[in-house]
Amino acid sequence: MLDNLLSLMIFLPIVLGAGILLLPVGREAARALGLAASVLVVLFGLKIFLTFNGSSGLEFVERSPLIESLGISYHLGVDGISLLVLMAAALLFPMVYLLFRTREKGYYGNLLIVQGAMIGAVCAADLVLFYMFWEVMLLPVFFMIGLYGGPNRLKATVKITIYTIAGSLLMLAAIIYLGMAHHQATGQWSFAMDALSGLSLAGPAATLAFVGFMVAFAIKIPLFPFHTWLPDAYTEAPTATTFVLSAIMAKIGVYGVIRFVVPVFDESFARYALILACSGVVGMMYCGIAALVQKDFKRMLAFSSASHMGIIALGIFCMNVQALTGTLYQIVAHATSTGVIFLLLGLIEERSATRTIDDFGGLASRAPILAVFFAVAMLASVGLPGTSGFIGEFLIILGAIKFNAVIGILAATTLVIGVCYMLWLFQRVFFEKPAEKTATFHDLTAIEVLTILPVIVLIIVMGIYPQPFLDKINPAADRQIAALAQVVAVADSGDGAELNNQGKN
Amino acid sequence: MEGNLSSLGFIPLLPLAGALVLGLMHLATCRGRLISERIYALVGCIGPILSFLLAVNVFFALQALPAQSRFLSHQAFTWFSVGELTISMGFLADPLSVLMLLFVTLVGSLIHVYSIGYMAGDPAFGKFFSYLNLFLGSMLILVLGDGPLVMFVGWEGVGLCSYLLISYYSEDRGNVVAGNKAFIVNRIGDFGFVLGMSFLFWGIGAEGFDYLSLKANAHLLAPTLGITVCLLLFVGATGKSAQIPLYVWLPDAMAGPTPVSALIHAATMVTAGVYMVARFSFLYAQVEVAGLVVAWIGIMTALLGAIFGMFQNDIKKILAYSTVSQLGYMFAGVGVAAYSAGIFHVFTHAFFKALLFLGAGSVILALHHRQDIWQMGGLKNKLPITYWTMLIGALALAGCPPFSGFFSKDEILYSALAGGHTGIWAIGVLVAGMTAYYTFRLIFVVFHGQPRDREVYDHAHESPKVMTLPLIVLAVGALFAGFLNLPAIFGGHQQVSHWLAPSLTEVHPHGSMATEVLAIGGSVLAFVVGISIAYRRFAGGAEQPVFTGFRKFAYHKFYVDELYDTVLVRPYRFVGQAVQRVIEPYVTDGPVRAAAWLYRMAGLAFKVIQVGYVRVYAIYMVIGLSVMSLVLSQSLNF
Amino acid sequence: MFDVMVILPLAATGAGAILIMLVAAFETFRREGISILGMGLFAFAFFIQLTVDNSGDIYPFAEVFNGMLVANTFTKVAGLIILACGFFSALAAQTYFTQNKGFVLEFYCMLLFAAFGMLLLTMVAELITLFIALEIMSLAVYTLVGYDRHSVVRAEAVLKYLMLGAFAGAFYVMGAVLVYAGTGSTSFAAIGAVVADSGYLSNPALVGGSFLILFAFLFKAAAFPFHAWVIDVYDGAPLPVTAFMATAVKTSIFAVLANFLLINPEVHQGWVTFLFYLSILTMFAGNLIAIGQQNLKRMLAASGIVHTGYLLIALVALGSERFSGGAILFYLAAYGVATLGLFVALSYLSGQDERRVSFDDFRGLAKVRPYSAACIAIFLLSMAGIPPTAGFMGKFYIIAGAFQAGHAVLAVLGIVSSILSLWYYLRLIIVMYFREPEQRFEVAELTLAPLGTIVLAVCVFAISFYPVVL
Amino acid sequence: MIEHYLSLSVLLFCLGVLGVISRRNVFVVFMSIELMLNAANLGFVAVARLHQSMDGHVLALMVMAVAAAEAALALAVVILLHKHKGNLDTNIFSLLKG
Repeated sequence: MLDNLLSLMIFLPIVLGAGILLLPVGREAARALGLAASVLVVLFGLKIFLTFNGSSGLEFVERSPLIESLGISYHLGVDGISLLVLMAAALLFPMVYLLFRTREKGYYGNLLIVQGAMIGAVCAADLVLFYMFWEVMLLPVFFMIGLYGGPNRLKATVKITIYTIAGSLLMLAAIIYLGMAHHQATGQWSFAMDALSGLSLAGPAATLAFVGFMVAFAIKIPLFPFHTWLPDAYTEAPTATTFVLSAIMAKIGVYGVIRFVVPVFDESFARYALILACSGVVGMMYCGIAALVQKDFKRMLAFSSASHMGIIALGIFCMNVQALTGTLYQIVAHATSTGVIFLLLGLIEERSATRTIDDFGGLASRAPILAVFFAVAMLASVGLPGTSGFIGEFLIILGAIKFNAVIGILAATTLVIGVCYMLWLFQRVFFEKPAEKTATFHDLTAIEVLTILPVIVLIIVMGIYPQPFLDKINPAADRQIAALAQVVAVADSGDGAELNNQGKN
Repeated sequence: MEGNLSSLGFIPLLPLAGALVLGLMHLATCRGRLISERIYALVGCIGPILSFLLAVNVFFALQALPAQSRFLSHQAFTWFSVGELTISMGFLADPLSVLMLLFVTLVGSLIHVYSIGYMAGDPAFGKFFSYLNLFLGSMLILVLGDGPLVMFVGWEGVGLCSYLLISYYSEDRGNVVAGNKAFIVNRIGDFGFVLGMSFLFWGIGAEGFDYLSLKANAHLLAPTLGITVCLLLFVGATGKSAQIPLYVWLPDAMAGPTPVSALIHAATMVTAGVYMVARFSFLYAQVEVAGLVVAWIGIMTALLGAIFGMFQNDIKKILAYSTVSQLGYMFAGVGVAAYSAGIFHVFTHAFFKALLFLGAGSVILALHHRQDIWQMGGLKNKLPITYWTMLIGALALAGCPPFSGFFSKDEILYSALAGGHTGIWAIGVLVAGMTAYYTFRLIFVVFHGQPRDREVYDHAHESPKVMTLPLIVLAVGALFAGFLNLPAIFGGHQQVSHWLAPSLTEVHPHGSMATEVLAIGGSVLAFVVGISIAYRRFAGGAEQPVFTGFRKFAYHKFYVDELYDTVLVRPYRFVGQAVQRVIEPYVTDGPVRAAAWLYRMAGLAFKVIQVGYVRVYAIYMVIGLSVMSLVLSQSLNF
Repeated sequence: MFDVMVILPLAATGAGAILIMLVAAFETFRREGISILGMGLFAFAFFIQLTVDNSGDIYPFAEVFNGMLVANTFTKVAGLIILACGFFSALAAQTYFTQNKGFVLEFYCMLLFAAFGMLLLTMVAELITLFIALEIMSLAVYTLVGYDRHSVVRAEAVLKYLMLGAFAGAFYVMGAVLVYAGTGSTSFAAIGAVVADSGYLSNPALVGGSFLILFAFLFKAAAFPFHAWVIDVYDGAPLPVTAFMATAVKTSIFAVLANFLLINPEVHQGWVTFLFYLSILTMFAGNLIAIGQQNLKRMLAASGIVHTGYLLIALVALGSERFSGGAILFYLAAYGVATLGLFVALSYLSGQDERRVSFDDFRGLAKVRPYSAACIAIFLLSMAGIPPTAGFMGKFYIIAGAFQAGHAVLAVLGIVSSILSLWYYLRLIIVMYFREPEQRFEVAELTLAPLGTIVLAVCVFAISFYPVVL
Repeated sequence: MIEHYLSLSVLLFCLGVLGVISRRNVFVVFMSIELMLNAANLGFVAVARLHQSMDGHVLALMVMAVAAAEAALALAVVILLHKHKGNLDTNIFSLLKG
């Protein structure tokens, strides 16, 4: 049974979720089922993480043809690039079921489906399969926002759905184009990554296909200026959905770029890397500045998350191993910190029935444990050394400086920008005089503490002893950079070279 | 040539463990205070004291080695390694770090003890000690780190603790704002630090990113890149050590409890910048330009701090500005490549400034948290120990021979003069005079003359042993620390300089006897002048003066804070508002909305065309048909 | 013997139609009985069609019929789709008339006649047979639309359909004349031969004639700018009939269209450019009409236009060598399943006299009838082309075909139009799920439609991975 | 020679088209359609003569038959409409629109 572990991780939640949605199940039962399934997935995930040795390419491979005539196959596998994303998608979910215990059954059912679909998207090694999971993972989000969201949920849900599906349909066109290109090259349709990465694409069509992919991922990440769906969606969505969107789904966008765009479109990628990097940096600053002035707790965190995604995405476009590793690492680091932040926010919202920052105050004295947890997550998200956030951010900045000094310097401003809005938020919510809305605020219960504590510990551990994680992802990152090498050489002769030259003369 | 010493790892680890334990104890019991202060105090003080003992042990271990090979290091584990970059969580004990280590742990332990008295009865007693331990641990990582990146861990850690401790009384908005200010300004500095490190890495870091390897490869660094790196690192230093233009956070940082001000914002953390520059002496020695920038910014800061210090009324603010000013001295020292002098001043300054702050704390406690010097007066009979110890501290600060401050400061000024930086020397002497002036203004106003507020005076009482004891120890330090580096002219051997030599790249300026005399004479003269003016003005118990003109201007710190607010903070907020109100909806999201709107409108148009008259539909068909046939005949041309 | 097997489905439907006509004469049969009979006949014909395995082209009774019929895999699958559509339309009708007036026993007879015409249409290989088949189908459908004498709306619908249909039919005949004039024959084979040796574009009469014929087909398939009728007629017709028109008619028309265009590759080449632009116009016109609609039937009619556009893309991309029509037929099947599913669901949800047919009538359906809502959502997602539904694969094949034929532009525009179409498909889902219910959605009990809906919902996924050769 | 027949038939056909799009009386419209069909028939027989084959004549008969069937339905519709509105103006039958 455990020999096709990935399928199990994908379809156990999906089937269970569909069952919960279709059959008459009580909410308690639904929650119990969801918790059980997610815990199982965690166990499988840990098994994969421990038995994974990053030396070779894909591991835990499953492959069986789906549609021969088009060469579409059910092809799963994990490698260093997908491993940590997979972990993020696998490990964090039980928290939701433990923290939010009184939701409708649809809430839990959709959560299960979205988890399964996201794991599928991460493991898929066939583009069409990937696309299927990619689309499927949006639907539960659509329903969750629409059913359980805030007052303006309709607008938000329409916007996110049409925005993202529009992007992914363009990607579909690009995917089919790739299959066709393979058909032209070899007389054989195929959508398998290993087959497609061998293609040498050129010409405007290839560039357009590249754009198609990039748009889809840029919307999902989101990269500036495709982020405009994000604030509404994050703000209106129920906590769990915001958690899913920010902690994992956005990362899958980043993952998609690394996994599919870089190997297939290496030339186009190298050519436009600078522009993309700029959009990453600009997005980081833009959203960081916008975050400062938000009145709504959740909206501010939404912008902050978008800001971090900008810097994370930047890591891909720098095309050197430090930045890439930084990104892959930051994917998990940010998933944990942001995840915890949004979940805590959900708890705070439940307790105080408000999200307006000015209604808060003095939570630190009312709920010290909550405050400490939030503080740790916050420090991780502003990249304080000793927390997981620092490693990735530093590596990305380091790589960015090698790639292009100006970009690097701009990227480093995240150190300041992030801390500005975060501290101000922390001041207004947790410090100062207690407000009347928070007068009866009570601290985390034992279960809540025990639920969140592991992640908090993980944040610290990943900051102090990251090497085990890095060892898993380094080989893959090295391989990819090596594959990019000659293209990078072309790009470097353009921009990123001042430093090295200075180093020589 | 370098040995291994695993005990190094424990020096920072002990306080950190203490912090963790205290923090958990506090969190576990914060609802009802089940644990007595004694236990907290005990747990809180074990860590620092043990680290101190370990430090002493390390010192002797190091001394046993021959002078040139005094390097003990300990690689705990590989922190992270990506591509060319390999960072190990390693600690390095060399003369420089051990010197820092000794006084940091010593002063730190003393202040822990002092805090037992000062914080007695505080609702969050445990939290305070947890923070204090955390700070000490981070500071020790900063000092012991064997490379820039490990140093950066401590660097940011102490920044965090400073934030936490400044906003310790978080109910009061002002404190929190001060904390934010400190953290953010420090972050601006760290921005420079990180960039500096990155550039340095891409320059010469590939072969190893710890001090020893960097020192070995320093000569490979391209000049332009070298300057960039040095200046960027110095940006970090200005942030942490409150130099122009980033000094603004330090005076506000006095919002924290007084022991914090003594430990973090006087003795240890704020000197980290100096330590860092000294650490990178091998770089700064290469590019004089960078050194000069450092020196001039330092001396200017010294001047500015002194000016501000002369017109403050809050006892802690005065000391804060004197700290800024003294830090300026240190940078002037390291800037003119007199690294040992700078570090020596750090060393002595730690004693007398910590002493002064703790004294001030004891005064404040005695007066039930009054800090305005114009409410005090004639306290020397009421608080004798505090008075005498603070007097020693003041003399040291003012640079009165043979107190410690005199030697260290004189060393710096002498190096400046000998190095040919006459301007720096002149300003330095001037500042020395001003220092003497404001220090004794403080002493005279607070302790001499008649009490200005009678009933405050009556309730005043000397602090408990646990607080006065550290004062005495520090006073001894402030008194004799100077003799550790007695220059030849007084028949000394400059032990400290020689001790530090292996880890610093400096050339000792060989000025003539005359220069040396001139230097000493200058500073002594300045001291005398300054103190005499202060005596004439305040010894007789003057009343609070009304500041006008320049004094008012200086009292308001040249309105620098207001300036920053209008030039930086408000515009930043404004941009944020603009993004939120205008750019987001109309520029970035505009196209999307426009497209949606267009789509709907087009839909309406088609509703109109769908008239419902069958005849019209027939006409559509015919029109379509004829258009198509027209195109057809065109394309097929028959 | 084999030829008999080939035309047996045809015979079965025809005979069944007449049978029903006869039994309808007697009052012994009630509605239920007739409807079961009708469905049974469709199922019967379906299974015969299924059992026939015909590879390559077969001209049944070539000497008798003078080779005017041809059967092959393509016609077989097309026939299957048509018969399935007929079956589910009949099922929908069974339910529909439990809560709607104006049932006549001949309804199923007409349904079968129409199916008969369609099956014939898929198989014809000769112009005039084509015309007859076309008219058999059309007349039957006209009647289906307008048999309810008491409703003015139906009358108007049938007026529009009949008038414009006859109008287009006349064009067809004229086209036939010209082709006949140009080639001297009306059988596809002969015309193909003529084109083969004397060329196509050099023959004005042939070109003009085939142009008019094409026009007639495009009218039936509701391509822009000949789409105007379809919305009003679908709106005016009874739900089951609309379902039948939307699916079966489209299937048969595209089948014959493909056959006609493949008389000879040259003919297809001659019209590629035309179909290229038409498909683009059709897709976008359809979308723009659809977003304005409040009435579900009209919206579905408009979306039908969009799907016509996609199918035209497939026609443009027809690989004339080794033609299997796989993409077209798969798409038609996928589209048919989803559309029928929706109409079957509507046939019981719409309640008495089609009370509930506008978007707002379905507010909060999910809260009251979760399963119906779920099925409808599935059908809509399939139409929108969200994986892993059949609609997605259908679009996939069409886009892939377009790319393969070198029409990247068409492929991308097809994608764009499916982005636009999300708008109105999602709208219904949002209305059903995210709004609060205002009514109880009471429906007639003990009907087959709910079952049929679920069956179709399953089919949406079941057929999605059915292997198709491009 | 054949051209004349064909052009006549096309001419009649166009007249029919004009009738359809210009007249609003349902009755007349259907008559115009009949005219179009007959124009086609003329073409058929002419072409049959040209090609010396019987097909054309057969086709013409077929078309007539179909036309008759259509006409029957058309008349039914005409009556239906007249029953509803008492008027045969196509424009009054525009409930379905938009």
